[in-house]
Amino acid sequence: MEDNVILRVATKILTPYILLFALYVQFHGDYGPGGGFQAGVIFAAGFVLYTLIYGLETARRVLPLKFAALCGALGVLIYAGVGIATMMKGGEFLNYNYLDSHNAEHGQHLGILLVELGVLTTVFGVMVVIFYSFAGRRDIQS
Amino acid sequence: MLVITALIVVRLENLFTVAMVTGIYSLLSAVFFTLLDAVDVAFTEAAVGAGISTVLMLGTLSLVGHQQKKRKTVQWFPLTIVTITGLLLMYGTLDIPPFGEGGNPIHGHATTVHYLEESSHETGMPNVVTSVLASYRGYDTMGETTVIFTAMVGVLLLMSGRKRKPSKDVEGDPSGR
Amino acid sequence: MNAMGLLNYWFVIVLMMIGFYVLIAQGNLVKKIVGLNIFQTSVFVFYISMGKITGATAPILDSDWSVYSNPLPHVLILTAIVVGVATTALGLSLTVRIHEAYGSVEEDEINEMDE
Amino acid sequence: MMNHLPVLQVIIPLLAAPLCVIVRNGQIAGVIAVASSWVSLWMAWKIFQLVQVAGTISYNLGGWLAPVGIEYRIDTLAAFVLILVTLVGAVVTPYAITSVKKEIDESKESLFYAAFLLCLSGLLGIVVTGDIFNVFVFLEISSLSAYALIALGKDRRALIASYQYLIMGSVGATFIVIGIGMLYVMTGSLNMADLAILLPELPSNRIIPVAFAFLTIGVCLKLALFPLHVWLPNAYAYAPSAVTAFIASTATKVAIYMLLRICFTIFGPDFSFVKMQLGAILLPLSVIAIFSMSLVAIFQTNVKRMLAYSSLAQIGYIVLGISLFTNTGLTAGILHLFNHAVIKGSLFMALGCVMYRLNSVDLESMRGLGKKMPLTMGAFLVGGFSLIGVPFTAGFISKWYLIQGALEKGLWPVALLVLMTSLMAVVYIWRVVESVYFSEFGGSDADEITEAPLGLLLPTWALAILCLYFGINGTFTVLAASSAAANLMGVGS
Amino acid sequence: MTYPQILCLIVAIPFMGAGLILLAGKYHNLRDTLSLLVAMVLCGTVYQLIEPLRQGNFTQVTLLEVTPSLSLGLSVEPLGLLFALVASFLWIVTGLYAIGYMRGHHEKNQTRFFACFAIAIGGAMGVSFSSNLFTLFAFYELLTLCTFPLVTHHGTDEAKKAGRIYLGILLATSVGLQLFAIIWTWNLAGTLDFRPNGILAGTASNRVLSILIVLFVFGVGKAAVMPFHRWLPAAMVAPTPVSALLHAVAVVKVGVFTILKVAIYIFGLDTLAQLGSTPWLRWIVAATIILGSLVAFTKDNLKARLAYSTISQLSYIVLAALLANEFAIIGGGMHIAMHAFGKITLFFAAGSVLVASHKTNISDMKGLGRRMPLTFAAFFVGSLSIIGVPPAGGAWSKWFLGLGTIEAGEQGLLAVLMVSSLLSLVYLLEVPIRAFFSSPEPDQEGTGIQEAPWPCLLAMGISGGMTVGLFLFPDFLYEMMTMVFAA
Repeated sequence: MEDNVILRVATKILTPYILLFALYVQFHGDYGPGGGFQAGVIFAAGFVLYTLIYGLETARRVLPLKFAALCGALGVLIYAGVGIATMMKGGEFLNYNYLDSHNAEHGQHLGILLVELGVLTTVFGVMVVIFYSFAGRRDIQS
Repeated sequence: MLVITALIVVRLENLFTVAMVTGIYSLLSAVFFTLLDAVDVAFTEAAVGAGISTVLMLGTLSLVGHQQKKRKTVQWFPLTIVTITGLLLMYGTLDIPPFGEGGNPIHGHATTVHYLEESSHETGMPNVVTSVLASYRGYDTMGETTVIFTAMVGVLLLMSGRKRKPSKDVEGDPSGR
Repeated sequence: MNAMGLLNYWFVIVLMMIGFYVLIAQGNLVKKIVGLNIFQTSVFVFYISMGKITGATAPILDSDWSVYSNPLPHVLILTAIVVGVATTALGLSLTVRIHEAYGSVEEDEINEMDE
Repeated sequence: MMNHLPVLQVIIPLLAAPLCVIVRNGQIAGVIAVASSWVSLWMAWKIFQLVQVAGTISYNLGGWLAPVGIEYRIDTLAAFVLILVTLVGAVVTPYAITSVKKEIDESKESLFYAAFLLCLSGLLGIVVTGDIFNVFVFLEISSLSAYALIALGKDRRALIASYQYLIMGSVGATFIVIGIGMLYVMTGSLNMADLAILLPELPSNRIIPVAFAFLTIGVCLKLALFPLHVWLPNAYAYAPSAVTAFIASTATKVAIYMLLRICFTIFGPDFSFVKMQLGAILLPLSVIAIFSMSLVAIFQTNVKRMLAYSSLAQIGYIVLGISLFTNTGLTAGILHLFNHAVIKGSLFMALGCVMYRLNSVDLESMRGLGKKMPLTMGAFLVGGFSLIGVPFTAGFISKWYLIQGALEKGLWPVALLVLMTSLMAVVYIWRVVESVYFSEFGGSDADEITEAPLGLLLPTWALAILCLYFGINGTFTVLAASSAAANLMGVGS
Repeated sequence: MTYPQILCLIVAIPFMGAGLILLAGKYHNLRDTLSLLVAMVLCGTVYQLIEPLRQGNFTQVTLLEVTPSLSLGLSVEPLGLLFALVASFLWIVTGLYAIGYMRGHHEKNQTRFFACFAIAIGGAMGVSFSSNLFTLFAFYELLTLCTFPLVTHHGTDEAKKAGRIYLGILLATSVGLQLFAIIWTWNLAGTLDFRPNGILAGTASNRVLSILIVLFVFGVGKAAVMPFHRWLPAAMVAPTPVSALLHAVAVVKVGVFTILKVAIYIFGLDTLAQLGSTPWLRWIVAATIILGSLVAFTKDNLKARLAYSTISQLSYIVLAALLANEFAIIGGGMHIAMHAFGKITLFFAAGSVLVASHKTNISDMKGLGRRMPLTFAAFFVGSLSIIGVPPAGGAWSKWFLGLGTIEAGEQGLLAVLMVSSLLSLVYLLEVPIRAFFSSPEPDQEGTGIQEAPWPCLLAMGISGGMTVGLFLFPDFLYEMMTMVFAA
């Protein structure tokens, strides 16, 4: 597939839109279906497509495995970090009301946004790592 | 429809086809979810069940081969267990609250009422699923994120690094099991 | 209505049991995971079914609607789906490793090798 | 920060896990793991003290009152199990630092610690939570990491063992989910305390018993009660040493804790034991488990496998105590839950030391090891005696209470069986002792075998000493167990 | 030093001694001296307890509480003190003997031997001063475990096999029956303390208590009531000092001592006498007395013969407990001491023969008495005590036992005692008679067999002398035993 010009071009055009759609899913989650998890999957799917067309080598240059794994870990840290932050501010763990000392609803908004970001980061990182691992196994095997 | 697809999965021996049919199964259930008003779930099932799982399945098959060994068609012991379990479930569902009625306990419970009535001003989110997911039960979602992360750690532990020589009894008991 | 609803649940149960059967009866390690997937997905359908209210809409608040299906099962199932895919990923990577170590993914062959 | 202890208990190891992945250095990750597990132990101790003073602690996550939000609820039993899990964690992590170097690729060390910490925090999460679906989530965290950890064993059979465990574990988890769903559909609640109030109010129906059955079977799969135990022996036998020590002493124990929660807290003792007659089902099963698994253990030549079968028998003892459904029986069950974890921990860690030097834990290859590795085998001896139930070891006290419980119910054949199977434990432990102490060393590389390094010995002995300590001064464990038991029994009445 | 402290010290001394012996392991002379010294210190300390007890001081010490209901406690009572005195005194004698024997016989692992020996004595001390059944059981098991290395001392396959039988029977009976009985007792009485007149009276039906006493009698495997007697002959593979002290004194006496204690302080004599199972239990025990004697007859190996003689003699004491009256108990308690001194003398003699001539079979000992006159003289004295004729101590205990049977109205059992005495007369006296009066086999002429090393002879002299001494001055024993009922 790596030699097919049409696919390569199409992928090049499509990838940004897929990523953009992922972001839409992420931020539209408040109003419609969607959220961090779905966005993360789509984000990863975009990347998987890229990998399929351009090959594992190229993809890993763009996004090294280490970095993807880092994303996976970082997301959990972000999520739990929000919880720690609310605790620091005097609320219970993950009580977003305390994130904004004036307006509880703002706090909720911010909190949900942040944790969804955490989910997105983790899911994206994990999906890419898993995909890399399966795709890369053949090289290791031979 | 779903039942037919599931049965196909049981019968098929070419695992590639199985993987694809499983994907279809996921998509069908996603449709079903939409019919049942669970749009978020449908979205996720489509992305995960039909997408990620299928890709993983195909990836695995390309590594391990895709033809299943032919074997005895029906195995009675598992079938008995399955039948008993199924009958038990059916027995239980005889008393389940009627499908689709608003007066069922789960809809009347304080939790649901709270979510539907208070969430808009407590969290400011019109999508109740999101507000429940991220705020009311945000801790579950953190757990969920951790589960995914755990899967990553597990897959990395298993799949990275050099391949080990297939060897039996590097150590352990020579008598086997 | 009640009979129809019950039928709905029973279909789900049949699905579950098909998955369960594949899971415990099949000797192919990949197919077992497929069975697990079917099993779990049917459980998801079971959950979502109980959240449904006839004539209601998805729980996205909107001034046009007053009856919404129960959001809580949806949330639970979102989590469960994620758990499911995590299990699948781990199970499949184990399968790959088993194939590398034994050269087979058929349970009986593997057991023979370890006898 | 003190009022946040319940959540910090789970969050600290959970946060430490991604940190381990980020640092990517095995050494630093090891230090993180040790530090966080020690902090966990300290917190568990603080929580225990708090519960002693203030009674059941409740913590509302996200600030949402239960049942709207998720609630953490810690009573005496939970605090006691917390201590157990964190104690084993705190001992095994330093042990892992040395043992992992030998058994696992250097590049994977940090990931190993991450998985280990995830397993720890998953188990802790199950214990503290008061929300039944949250149980499932944390159950999966601990299970998934356990599958991965077990698969790291050097023998290729570890992979199969892990796969088997994964399948059985997932079936168990799915059964639990089905059970939760049925409870939810009848009540609309996921909060355990709320369920406990709502369930008795329901009119008599057929779905709640079915839900009960599914939850119980699911949990019994996890706790490896006969005949749902087939995954366990291989998993324990082929996992890396540190993993076996940790999982053997905690995972099944937490599953038993879940069983207690389901039977006593959610459904209430009246429903579980009077209406559903759970005792009548668990009692024969546990008796069969105790007897048959002890018998199988006698014929094992791989000592790790032998101990795995012995674990199955010991799980039988614990369940037996629970099934008696009396204060004493329950005390005995909870007590043995704690003591057995300490005992098996020390035994498996001692075997890990042997593995470290010999690369084998075969009865044949351990001949004459008593002279070569006196400290290691000393710890093994202490653990072994405790397993048998020699006086002044932890095992004696729990068996004492167990037999008391059986006698109180007039089940003297059961009491006798417990003693008889103790004798079977004598036989299998004695096989090791005889091979180790009263045989000549058989290996060829006699000079190379020396005492295990201090990094392994210290943690091993820490648990071995605890085996003795809780046998000599059982006041702490007995009081904690009996107050937890009284707490559980009192819920329904 | 206060009274409770002395009590704790007594149990601690042997263990500390074991530690010292291990430390001094490399220096053989120092080690052996230490072993003797510790034994003397112990005996001296136990002696200190006599006066306070006479003044009625029954202080109890709780060492630690294992759980709120189980505690490790020590206390002094006359029977226990009597046993402790015998055991600790004989430790000195045996220690002396063992030095001669182990060196003369060039045994391996002597340090392990002496250390385990000391621990075993510690176990015996613990049993004799235990204030409740739990403590007793704990030390009882300790004794079982720490004597295992002594039994398998030679490390041969035969020794290991014997060790397995030893451990198997003792553990199986103690865990399977005795512990069960103990827990049941706790379940009924709510306590395990030894109390005058017992704790079980009126707690359960006659039938339950009847079962309980059966459990105790057979559960105390160390008392070697048939059919759980096999371990005792098996243990004879051990070096002779082990057989002497442990299998004639400490281990087996711990067994019968336990039964006496259970009878007196757990059941209470009155309760015990009324139980439905007591009469036929007496006859089972009587059967052991006779059968043990008969089997002893058939054994040509001297140690094996002594072992079966021990089995028979132990049942005297068990019988005393089951007769459950004052005379019988006095006789039983005295027999602990009398049989101990007599039997240890016999074992010493047997060991001396082995060291000096490497002979184990009685048929080979023809004429040996001319070369080893002291040894066989001692054997003769010991035999008299076992048979129960003056001027040896055994006469007194048998006298009281006989009174006990009459008191209980069991004249048949009196006959059993008589027959058994006659039997022992024959099988024991055969040995010195052969040694002194048969002419030696021709090939033994001039092999240069001499008396055993002097420590052996000295030890034998002391124990033989004490056997006679106890006949002349039995007052102390009698005083102790009557104090049991004074309390």
